[in-house]
Amino acid sequence: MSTLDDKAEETVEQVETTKCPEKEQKNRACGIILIFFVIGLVGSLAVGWLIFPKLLYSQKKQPIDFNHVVHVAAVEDGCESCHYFREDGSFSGVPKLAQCVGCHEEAQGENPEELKFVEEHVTKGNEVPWLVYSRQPDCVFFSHASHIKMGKLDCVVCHGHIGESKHSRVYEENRLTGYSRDIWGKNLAGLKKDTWDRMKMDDCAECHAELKAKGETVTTLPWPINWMPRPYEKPASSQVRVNIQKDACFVCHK
Amino acid sequence: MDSALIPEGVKRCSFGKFIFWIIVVGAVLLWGVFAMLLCWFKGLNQTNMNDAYGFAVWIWADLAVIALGGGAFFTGLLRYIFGKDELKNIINYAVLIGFICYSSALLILAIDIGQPLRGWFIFWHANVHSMLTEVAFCLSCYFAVLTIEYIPLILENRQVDKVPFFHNLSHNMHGIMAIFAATGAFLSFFHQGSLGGVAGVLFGRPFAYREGVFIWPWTFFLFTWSAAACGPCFTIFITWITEKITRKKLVKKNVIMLLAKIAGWMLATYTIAKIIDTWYWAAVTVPSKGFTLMDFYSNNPLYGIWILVLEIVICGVVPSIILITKKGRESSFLLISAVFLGALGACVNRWVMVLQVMAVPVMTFESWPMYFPSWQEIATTILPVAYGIILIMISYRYLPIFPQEREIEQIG
Amino acid sequence: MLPFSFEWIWDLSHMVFMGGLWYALTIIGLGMTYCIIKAAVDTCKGKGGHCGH
Amino acid sequence: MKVCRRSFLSLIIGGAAGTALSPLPLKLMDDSSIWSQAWPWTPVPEDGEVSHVGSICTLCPGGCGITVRKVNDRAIKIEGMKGHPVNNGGICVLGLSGLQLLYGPTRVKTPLKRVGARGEGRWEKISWDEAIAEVVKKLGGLREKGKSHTVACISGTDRGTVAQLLGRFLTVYGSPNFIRIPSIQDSYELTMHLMQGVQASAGFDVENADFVLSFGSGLIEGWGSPVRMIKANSKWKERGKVVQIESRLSNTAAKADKWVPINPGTEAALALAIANVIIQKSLYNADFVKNYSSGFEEFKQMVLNEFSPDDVSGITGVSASTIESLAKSFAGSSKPLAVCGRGQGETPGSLNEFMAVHTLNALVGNIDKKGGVWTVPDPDYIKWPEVEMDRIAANGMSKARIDGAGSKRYPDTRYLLDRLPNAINSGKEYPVEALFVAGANPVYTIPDSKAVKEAFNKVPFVVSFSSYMDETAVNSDLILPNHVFLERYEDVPTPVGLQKPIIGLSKPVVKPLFNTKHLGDVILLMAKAFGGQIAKAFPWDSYEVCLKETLGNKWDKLINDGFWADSNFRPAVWGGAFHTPSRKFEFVNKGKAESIKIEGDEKAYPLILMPYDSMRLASGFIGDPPFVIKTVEDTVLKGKEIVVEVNPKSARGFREGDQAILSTPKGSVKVRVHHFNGIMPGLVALPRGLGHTAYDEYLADKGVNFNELIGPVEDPVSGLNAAWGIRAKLTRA
Amino acid sequence: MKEQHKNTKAKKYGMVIDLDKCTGCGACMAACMAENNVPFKKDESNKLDSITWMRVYSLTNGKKFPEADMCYIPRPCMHCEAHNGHAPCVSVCPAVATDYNHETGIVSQIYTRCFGCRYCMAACPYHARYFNWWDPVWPDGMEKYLSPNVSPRMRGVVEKCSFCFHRYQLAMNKAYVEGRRELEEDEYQTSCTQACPAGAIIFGDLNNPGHAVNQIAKPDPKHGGRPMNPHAFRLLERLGTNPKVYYLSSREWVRRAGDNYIKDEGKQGNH
Repeated sequence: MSTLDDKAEETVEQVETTKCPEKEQKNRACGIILIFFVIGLVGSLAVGWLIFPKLLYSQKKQPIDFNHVVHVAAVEDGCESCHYFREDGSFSGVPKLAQCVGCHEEAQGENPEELKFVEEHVTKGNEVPWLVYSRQPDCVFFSHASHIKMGKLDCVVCHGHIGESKHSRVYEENRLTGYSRDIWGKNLAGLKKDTWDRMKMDDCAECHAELKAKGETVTTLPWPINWMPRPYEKPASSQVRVNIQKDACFVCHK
Repeated sequence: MDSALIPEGVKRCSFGKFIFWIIVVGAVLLWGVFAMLLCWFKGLNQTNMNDAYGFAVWIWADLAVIALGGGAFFTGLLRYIFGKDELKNIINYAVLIGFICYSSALLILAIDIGQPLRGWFIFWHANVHSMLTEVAFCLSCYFAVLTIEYIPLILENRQVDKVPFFHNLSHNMHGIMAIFAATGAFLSFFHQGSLGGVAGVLFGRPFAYREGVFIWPWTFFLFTWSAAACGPCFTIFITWITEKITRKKLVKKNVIMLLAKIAGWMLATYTIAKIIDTWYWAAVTVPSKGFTLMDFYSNNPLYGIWILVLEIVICGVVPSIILITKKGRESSFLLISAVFLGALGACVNRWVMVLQVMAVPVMTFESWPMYFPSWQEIATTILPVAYGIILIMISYRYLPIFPQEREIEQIG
Repeated sequence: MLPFSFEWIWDLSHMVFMGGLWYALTIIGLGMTYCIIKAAVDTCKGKGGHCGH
Repeated sequence: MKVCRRSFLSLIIGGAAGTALSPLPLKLMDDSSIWSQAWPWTPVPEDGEVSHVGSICTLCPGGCGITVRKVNDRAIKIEGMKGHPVNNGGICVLGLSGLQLLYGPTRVKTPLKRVGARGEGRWEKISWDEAIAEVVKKLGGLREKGKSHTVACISGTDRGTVAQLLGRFLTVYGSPNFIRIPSIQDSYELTMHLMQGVQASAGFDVENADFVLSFGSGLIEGWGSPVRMIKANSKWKERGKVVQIESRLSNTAAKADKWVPINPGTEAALALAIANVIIQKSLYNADFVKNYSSGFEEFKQMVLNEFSPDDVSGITGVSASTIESLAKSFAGSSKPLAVCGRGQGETPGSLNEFMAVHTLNALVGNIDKKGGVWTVPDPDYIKWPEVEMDRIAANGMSKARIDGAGSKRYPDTRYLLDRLPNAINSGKEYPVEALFVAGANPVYTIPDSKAVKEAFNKVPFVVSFSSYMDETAVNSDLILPNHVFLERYEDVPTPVGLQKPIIGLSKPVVKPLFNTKHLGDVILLMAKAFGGQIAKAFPWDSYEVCLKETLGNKWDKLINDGFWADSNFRPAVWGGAFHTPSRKFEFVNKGKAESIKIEGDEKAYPLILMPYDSMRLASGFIGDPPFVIKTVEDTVLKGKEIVVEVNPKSARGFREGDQAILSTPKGSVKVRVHHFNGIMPGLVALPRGLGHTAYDEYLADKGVNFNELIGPVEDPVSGLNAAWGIRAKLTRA
Repeated sequence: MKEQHKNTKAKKYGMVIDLDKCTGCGACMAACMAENNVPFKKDESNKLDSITWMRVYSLTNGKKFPEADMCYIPRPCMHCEAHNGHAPCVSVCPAVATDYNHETGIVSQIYTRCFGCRYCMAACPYHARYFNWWDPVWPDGMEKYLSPNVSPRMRGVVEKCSFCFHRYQLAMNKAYVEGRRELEEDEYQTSCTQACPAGAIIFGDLNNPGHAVNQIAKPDPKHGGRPMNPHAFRLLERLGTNPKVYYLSSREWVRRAGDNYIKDEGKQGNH
C-alpha cells in the first residue's frame, strides 16, 4: 500500500516539476490547500479558546452561597469585621465557624442557604470547607499586614469587588496545578484590565515597579477607585512607603 | 540492502554485520537509558553522590566530553577563519565528534540536575554572574551551531541530496558556514572558558580557586586553551581508531600532520601556562588561605601527588614534545600515543577540577570524603559513548564524512 | 532572560552577557532563516542538480 | 487523493498557526511549569490560627515546662517554657521531638490482645470494655485463690497521682509488689536515709554551687534534670569550676575546667582520700562536724588509716598531688558541691560510693545550704483517705516483697527491680502470676536482657500500659494504651535533683488522637469493676476529677502557669534537719569500703566495657524519635552497626572503622571500632540507648542494647545494682 | 522621610555561639528540624546525605590520653556576606534560587526556583547546604506536625538554614499591625537560639550596638567584620567569605581549629 502511494506521489511530483502544470489545476490545488489551512486554523482556534479552558478547569460550587452585600451592610468595620488581623500580626483570611456562630447561632432569616449553613455546620460543628478564590501556592509568603497596615492598600486592589457580590461565584480549579483560576485570571489569554484581574508574581512585580517609578512615597493609590464604595475609611496615606528595592526572593517565597 | 543510501564510490561492510554491531552497542545504550530513566523517575538517590560530592562523575564526564569535543570549534576556527584549507578533509569528522560530545554533555546535564523539568530556569531566570549560566547558554547555542554544521552533512546523503530543496539548503549552508563557524568559535571560547571558571571562581574551595583577570579566573583561559589543544588530539585519535576499525585510510597524512602540529604547539604552550599557573597557585594563592600544596595531595587514599605529575608531565610535557617534533609526529606509534595522552590530560585535568575539589576538606575538622560512582552513574556515563559509536557508525556508513576517502580508495 | 521580565536589571553585566547571547542567537537565527528561504526560492526557481535527472 | 500530502501539511500548518494564536501553548506551559514546582505529593501544611499551650514534658524525669505551638488543631512545635523554674525556655533534643511521638507510627492506637506467641507481634484489636474485663477477670481469679501478692507492678515513678493510684490499687487489691524503675535516686534516697535519717529525695542547688566535684556524673549528659543541668553548666562557665572525675573524656569531662581520669570503679576510694586530706589539713567545716554530726572520730580514723593519698593514688591512678589539690580547692571554695551517679544516673551504683561522696559534702558543711545538697520532701498534696483493706488484701500485703526490698538483708531499700528477673527465674520466691508495666520499659532498660526476657516469659499475664509499641509492650499479653503526655492531664511533682518542691501539670495539648485511655481512668474503671473495698478506695468518677480534687486550690495556678512552686519552702536548718537516732548527721562507717567487683575473668576478658550516655540517645522508657536518632553522630552509630570507643593503644590491631566482635560473660555482639584518645587504655565504651528491637523503623534494629552485655551486680549494703562495667574482649569479626 | 531611612538602616543578622557553653546536646539540631519541616529517613547515619541545617560537629585536639580534649561546634549556614553580598553560593547559582538580602544580611534559598544543579554546594566550604536526594516522606499521620510557615521541600532541590527567616516575617507582621517598622531584639530569634538549653547561641543584629551579638563579637567593620573580642573567631575567615556566625572559645586550640594555618604560622588570623 505504502509503496504504491509513494509511487503515485512520485509521479505527481514529476508531473509538477518537469512538465509545466496547467494553471487551473494549480489553482484548484491551491484552493484545496487553503481550505485545509483554514480548517486547521479554525479548528485549533476553537480548541484553544473554547474547549481547552473547559478541559483545564473543573467547576466547583461553594458549599454555601454567601452574600457579601448583606454581611457588609450588617457589620460595622467593613471587610475587617470578618477578615481581620490577629494579634500576632497574621491575617485571619476566611472566617472560621466560631466567628460566624457569633451571629448565626440560630438562623436569622429564612434564606435557604443560611438554614443549610446553620443546619449542616453550626449545629454539627463542622467547619465550612470554603473554596478560597485567592489561595496562593504554598511557596508564596504574602503579608497582608505590610500591604494593608503599612501600604494602606484597599482590599479591592487585589481582591476586586468581591465585597459587592450577592452570590458566591463558581470556583474554578486548574486540573493541572490545583490552583484557583483567579491566580491566572479569568481571561485565558492572560490579559488584564484591572489590578484585581490576576494574582501572579508578575502582577505583584508590576505594582511594585509602578510605585517605584512614582517615587518612594506614594500619596495616592495609582488606580481610580474613588467611585468605589469603601468598606472602611481610607486613612491618609502620606506615609505609605513601599518596598521598591529588588529584594531577596524569600521576602515573598518560603 | 541499503546500498542506495551509501555514498557513491566507497565500500562498506555488509548490512548484516552493520546491524549486528548496532545491536551490540545498542544494548549498552539501552542499559544506559534504563539507568537514566531510573535517575529521572526515582531521583538522584540512585547515584552515590552525596552532600560532599555534589559534583561527581557526571560533571567530570560533562567537562571532559566538552573538552574533547573542542576539536570541532578549533578545527572550524582554523579552517574557516585562519584559512587552513587542508583541514576541510577532517572538519566533517571533527564536527561529528563535536556534535556527539556536546549532545552527550547536554544529556548528562539533564540527568544530573535534581529537577530536570525545571532545567529551563537556567535560561529563563538566568543569573548572569554564574559561570554555570554562561556554560548553559554557550553550550546550548554552540550545540545549535554544531547541529547547523552537521545538517549539511546529512543533507549530502545520496538519497536526501536528490531532493532539490535539501540540496539547495545544504549548498546555501555551506556558503555561509564561515559565519556559523565564527559564531561557534566565539561561543565555544566562552563556554570552554566558563567551564574552567566553574571551578576557578569557587573562593570557598582553595583547591579550585584561582586568581584571574576581570571576572575570569585563570582556569577560564586554561580550559579554553586545553580544549583547543586536546580537542584536535582527540579528533586525530578517533580518526585513527576509525581507520583501524574500517581497515582503511580515510584522511591523508598531510592533514593529520598539520592538525597534529598545531595541536602540539597548543599543547606545549598550554602546558607551560599550566605549570606557571600551578606554581603561582601553590606558592602564592594557596598559602594565603592557610594551606600548603601537600595538604591537597596527602592524607587520603586516592588523590595523591601522582595525579599532578600525571596531568602535567605525562599528559602535558611528554605529548607536547612528541607533537612539536617532526620525528615524533611522523612515527605513527608516537603520534597516536601523544594524542592519546593529550586527550587523557584534558580528562585528568577535568577530573581533578571536579572531584578533587569536592574531596579536599576545607574545614579543619573534616576528613576526605571518598566516592565511587554507582552503576547507574557509570551506565549513564557510558550511555553517551554508546550513542556516539552508533552515530559514528551510521554517519560513516551513509554520509560522506571523509571527502578524501574515495580518492584514497581509488589510489589504494 | 527577556528584558521585559521583572527580574531584568539594566546593568553592565546583563548587557554584556545577554548582549552576547542575543547576538549569537540572532546570527544563528538569521543565518538559518536566510539559508532556508534561499533554498526554497532556489528550489522554486528550478535549481537543484538532481531534480529531474 | 492527489493533493493529500500537501493538504495534510497545510492542515498542520493551519493548526499550528491557530494553536499559536490561542492561549493554549502559553497557558499549558505556564501550568506545567507551576506543576513542576509544586509536586502534588509534597505535603502542604494547612495554615491557621496560632495558639500556644503550656504543659510539662514527661519524657524523662526532668519535668521541664513546655510551650506547644499549635496551628488550628495541630500541634506544630514544642518549645521550652519561658519562666519555668526548671528549664526557663530551654529544651532538650528529646523534648523537641515529642511531636514525633505524638503523631508517630509507634503509637498503640487501641487496646490490643496478643494472639500469636509472646513477642511475635500479632495482635487482636479489642474494646476498652473487653480489655478491662479481661484484666479484672484475671486479677479476680488470682485474688480468689489468695494469690493477690503474686501480682507485681513496675512503674516508672512512685510519685504523682497516677503512680499513687496505681500503688493504691495494688495495696487495696493485696499486693506489696509495687516496684519503681531503679536509678541513682534509690541510692541517694538511701544515702539520705542512712546519714540524715530522712525519707526524701536529694536536691542539688547547682545554680549556686561554685565548685562542682563530679564523680563520673554526666552533668550535661542527662544527669538530673538535663536542661536545668546544662543551664547550670553555663552559669559555672561564668563563675565557678567543675572537676570531672571519670575514666573517659565524656562531654562533661570535656566541658569541665579540669578532667581527672581515674581507674574505673575506684571513685569511692578517691572521695575518701579527698576526705583524708580535708581532715588532715583541717579544712572541714568545724561547726558542722562538731555540732551537727556524729561518728566523725571513727570515720576520721578509718579514713586516715586506710585512705592516704599515696595509697589511693595507686588504686585510682590519680596522683597524690592531684588528690591534694582537689581537696584543697574543694574545701577552699565557698560553695563546693560533690555529686555522683554515673552518666545519666540510670544505674543506682554502690552505696559506699554515694556515702563517701556525700561525706565530702558534709565535711564542708554544705548540707541544706546555698549551693549544696538539699533535703527535698515530696510535695504533700496527695492527701487521700487511708485505704481500707479487706482480708484478702491484708493477707496479700503481709507477704514479703518478691524483689527482696525491705527484707532483712536489705532493710532500708524500697525497690529492687534489678533483682526481680532473678527472683522469678530462680523460682525461690513465689511465682509472679501477673505483671503490670506503666511508664516503664523494663525489657529494654533492665540489665541482662536475656534473663529479663526469660523472666517475662515465666509470667503468664503481662499487661502493658504503654502508649508506644516498645519492647515491653511487644512482650506483653495485653496492651491498654495510655494517652501520650500531650494528650493527658497529669501532675508532675518535683523533677529529679531539683532542690525545691514544685508541681508541674501536664495538659492535653491536643485531643486524644486514637482510642487510648488515661491510665488513671483505667485504674478507676478496674477498681469499679472489682467493687467492694477496692472500689471504695477510689471514690472519683474520673481521673480528672481525682486530680482536681487532689490539687485543690493549686489547680487554678497550675492551669494558668503550668507549675506551682512552694514559695515558702526553705532548706532545713541544721538543728532540726537530721532525723537519725542521734538527731545529727551520721558519718556512717560500715567498715572497709568494699569496691564493687565487676563480672568476668580478667584473663579471658582483658578489657573493661563501660557504657556511656549522651543527650542524643534516650536510654529510658522512651526510644529516640526520628529527629533525635538523626542527631546521633557516625562515631556512635554507622548504618545499623554500633560503634565502640577504644583507646588506639588498646585497639590491638583494630583499625578505625573495623568490624569486631565484642564479648562479655553475658553475650557477644558485632560492633565497629572507633579510636578515641579520650578513653583510658584498657576500656571499651559503648553508648546506651541503642539496640531497640521495637519502636519504628527509624530506631529499631540499630546498634546494640548495652543491657544485653551486662548483668546486675548486687551492692552488698543496699542490694541495688552497682555494676559500673563488665569485663570484655574484642575479637575479629 | 530622612528619619524613616535612618530607622530602616540595613540589618545584619548574625549569631554568636559560645563553644565553652555548648554541650553538644543536639537540641539546636532538633529545634531546627522541628521548626523548618526538615525531613528524615530510615538511616541517617551517613552524615553525607543527612539533612541537618544546623549540624553539630565535634573536634578533638588530636592529643593522646589523658591530654585529649574535645569540643563541639554547631554549624548553621554562615550567611556569608563575602564582598558586598557575593557569598560563595549566591554568585554561582545559575537560576537566582539563592540570593543575599541586603536588608537583613540573610542568604535565602527558594526551593521552587532551585532546579538542583548543586553548584552552590560545591561552592560552600562549610557544607551548610543540603540536597534532597530523596522525596521527603513522613510516616502516615506525622505530616500533621508540619509547620505552615516553611514549605516542605521536594526531591532534587537544595536547602539550608535560613536563620528562621519566616520568624522575621511573622515578627514584622506583628510590628506592622502595631504600627511599627522596627523589631526588638527578642522579637526575632531563631529556633536554635531559643531552644539551646545552654544559652550558648545568641542571635541578633550585628549592626546594632544595642544587640548582644554586637557587644560580644565586636565585629570590626574596617576589617570585614573580623571580631575584636580576642576569644571570638569565625570559621574559615581567611577564605574571605565574611561569615556572620561568630564563635567564642577560651581555648586556643579550638580557636585555631576554626581556620587553616600553615604549621607554625603566626596567630594573626585569630589575634
